[in-house]
Amino acid sequence: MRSGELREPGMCRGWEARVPDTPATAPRRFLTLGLAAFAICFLAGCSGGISESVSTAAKDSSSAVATARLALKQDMDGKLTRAATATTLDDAQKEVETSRSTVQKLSPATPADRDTQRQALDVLDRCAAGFFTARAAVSADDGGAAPSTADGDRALAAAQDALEQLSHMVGSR
Amino acid sequence: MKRLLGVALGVLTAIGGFVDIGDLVTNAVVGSRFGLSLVWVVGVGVLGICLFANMSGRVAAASGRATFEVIRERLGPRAGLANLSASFLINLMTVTAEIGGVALALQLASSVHYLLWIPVAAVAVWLVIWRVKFSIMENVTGLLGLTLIVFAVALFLLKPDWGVLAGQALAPAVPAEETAPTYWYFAIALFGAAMTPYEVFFFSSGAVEEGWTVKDLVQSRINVLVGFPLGGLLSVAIAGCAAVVLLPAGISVTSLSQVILPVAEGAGKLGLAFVLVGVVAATFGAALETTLSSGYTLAQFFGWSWGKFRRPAQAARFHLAMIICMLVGIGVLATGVDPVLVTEYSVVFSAIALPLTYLPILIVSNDPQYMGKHVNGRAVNVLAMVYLVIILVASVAAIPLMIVTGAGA
Amino acid sequence: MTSPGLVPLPPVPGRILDAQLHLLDRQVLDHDGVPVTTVDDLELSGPDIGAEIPQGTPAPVLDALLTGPVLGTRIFGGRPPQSRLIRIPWKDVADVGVVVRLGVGGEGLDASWVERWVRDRIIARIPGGRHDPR
Amino acid sequence: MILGDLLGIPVLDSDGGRLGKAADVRFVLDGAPHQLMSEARMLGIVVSPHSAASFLGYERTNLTQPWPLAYLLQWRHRGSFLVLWEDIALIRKDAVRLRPGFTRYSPALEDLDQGH
Repeated sequence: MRSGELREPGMCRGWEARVPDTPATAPRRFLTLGLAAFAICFLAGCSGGISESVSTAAKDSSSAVATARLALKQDMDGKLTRAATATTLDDAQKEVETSRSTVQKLSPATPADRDTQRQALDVLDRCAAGFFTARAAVSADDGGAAPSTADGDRALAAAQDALEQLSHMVGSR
Repeated sequence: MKRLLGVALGVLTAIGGFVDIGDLVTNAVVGSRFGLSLVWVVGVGVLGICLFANMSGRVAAASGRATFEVIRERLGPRAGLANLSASFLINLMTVTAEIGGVALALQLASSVHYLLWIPVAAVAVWLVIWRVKFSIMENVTGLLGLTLIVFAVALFLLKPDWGVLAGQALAPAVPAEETAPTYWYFAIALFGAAMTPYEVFFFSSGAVEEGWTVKDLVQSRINVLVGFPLGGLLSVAIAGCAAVVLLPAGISVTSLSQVILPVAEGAGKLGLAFVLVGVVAATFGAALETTLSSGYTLAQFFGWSWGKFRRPAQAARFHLAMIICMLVGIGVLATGVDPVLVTEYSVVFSAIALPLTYLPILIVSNDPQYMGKHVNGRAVNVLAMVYLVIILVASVAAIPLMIVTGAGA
Repeated sequence: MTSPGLVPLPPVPGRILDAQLHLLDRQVLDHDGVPVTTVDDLELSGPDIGAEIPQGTPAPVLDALLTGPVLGTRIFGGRPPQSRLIRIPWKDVADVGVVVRLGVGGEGLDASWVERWVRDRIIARIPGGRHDPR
Repeated sequence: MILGDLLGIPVLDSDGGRLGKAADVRFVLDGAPHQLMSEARMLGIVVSPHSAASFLGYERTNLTQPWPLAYLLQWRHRGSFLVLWEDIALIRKDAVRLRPGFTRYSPALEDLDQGH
């Protein structure tokens, strides 16, 4: 997700703002430095293939899913309040969504890349589904038709396995 | 006896006030990705902030001049303005991060979305700045911030393999999943988190607020030399908790909720309660300090009347500037930008801007015109020059490393 | 740090002040110790720019400390019109040390009009604006 | 005249040869006594051949700490000298011209500081 943010050219503007380090530099130097920073940002945004982006997304998502599972386990052990569990799940879910939208925005050139993207989206959808179950379990009162926390944990465990396979697949290419 | 109490209070608030959102987030991120292999940087940073705070406190006590008055006098208006712009923008970034941090912590306690907490947090910060006496503000937030000791308690309760932790700390190495540039990028971030310039603006202006004279120097030295290293230990405990719980689980920290999970793991709901109080107090205290610092820097550069010891009407532009800064901070947060991300950038930019404030203070603390007989001793100067080199290297290396590593991604 | 080849300055009867070193950018406090502004520039009684100075012309003296828009032009270049200069007459200066102290109150000075405006229009109107925090 | 007009502009000898830049203006408090402080009379201009910027105030004092920073900053102002008002022929917008046969005085402050 952080890598996604960096590709916004806007992030690079900060680098111009800090140049006043060297007060004596002429305005033209500032401009050159700024342009160079922009160019590098731009290049950084363009470089990196599909599999690299997918593997970053898989890594970020798997960290998020692991967080959610840890929170659910603590919740079941009575170590975490509902409010904290819910917030942690929301944060983790947001991270997965960010990864998903990064992958979705990729424009694959080859059929193999298109395939990778589709598989990644599948897996990330499963993560999202897992989060949905977990979140429902946490926000529901006890009883009723809502899924239990353990259900949520199982769904997330399955998502975690899928993510691992995805990382393997992308890594082996 | 009363004097002893004063010293104890000073030390305790220095510990509790040491940690802010930058330390919380950066230490947890580093712990979750690098274990304790970067803990040496905390040591370097703490020694540096002791040195720097000691010098700027001494300048303030001996000459009655706070940091930014000195910067303007020594650098002249042009370089001074460049310095002001950089320092002020980074400070504003830190204000934003701290207010966001308060809101995030309140969300963890209540599950009400943090965006709804932001106006509440900002108004509370403003009310304290508007009404509350300086010393009360400092002592209350500092003492409540002490509840962050729960990170150390949780670390013990987690019963980690101390040998492994010590091994990581004493024989630092780049973990297999991370690259050397990332390692050094986070080294700089950690350094910037420990040595944020606002701490120095605040420390020296606070000395003027509280009317320090050279007689108070001993007390201030104890506060700094005992309080900051103990605060640094808190930072290490935060990193340690993340290293024990999050690193093995494959979690790399990107949100505040992940920072507190290890405490819940080790110390349960009670620990959670403590850590939430601590995080709110620490970020709230830091929000006060950074907001005041933004007022201090502007007022001192332009020569306005400033200080919380005056009625707001007697320091009108100072108070107006702070109100505007807070509104800007709220505006930035209202765009939905992730406060944790703002924090991660703010600590690195702090490291980049550090020479701008460090150098003038180093020079003035050697100038008998300001200092009388309280100029730096030889040992302090040797150490200060070593740190000048470290600070310059970190400042110069930060941007290239940020580009190469994609900001540590 | 006297370099060889330079004539040592003969003793002068009064205290020496170097503009950059001792005056410019210093904080100005009024007689109660309240900050008023900074010394953004200085005004001299002469000489006229571009006019030959005849031998034996008495040296110019410091007329006033300047503040206000002159800071902007000192940083970015240019020159504010004479009417926009905000002056603190040198005769109001009581002492020059690490700060410049005035012998008069800051309240009536031109240099503090922005402060007064912000106070009267904004800060004093917010409840508690005149509350003493101590 | 305001001081900002004078600081940083080139200083020339009577033939138009460049000597350096006006780094500072020195005053002496020996004029007519006012109620509070005496009148400040312009004594002369400090000319620096290398750098016009008064940077951190090292150029006219014997400060030697912190080593080696102090030396570095003093070195930037090597060769500075003081010319008295009596030796100034003309102050233009873009330059100061000195009279023929002007004297280079030492700019050091230490020996003459009769301050408080």
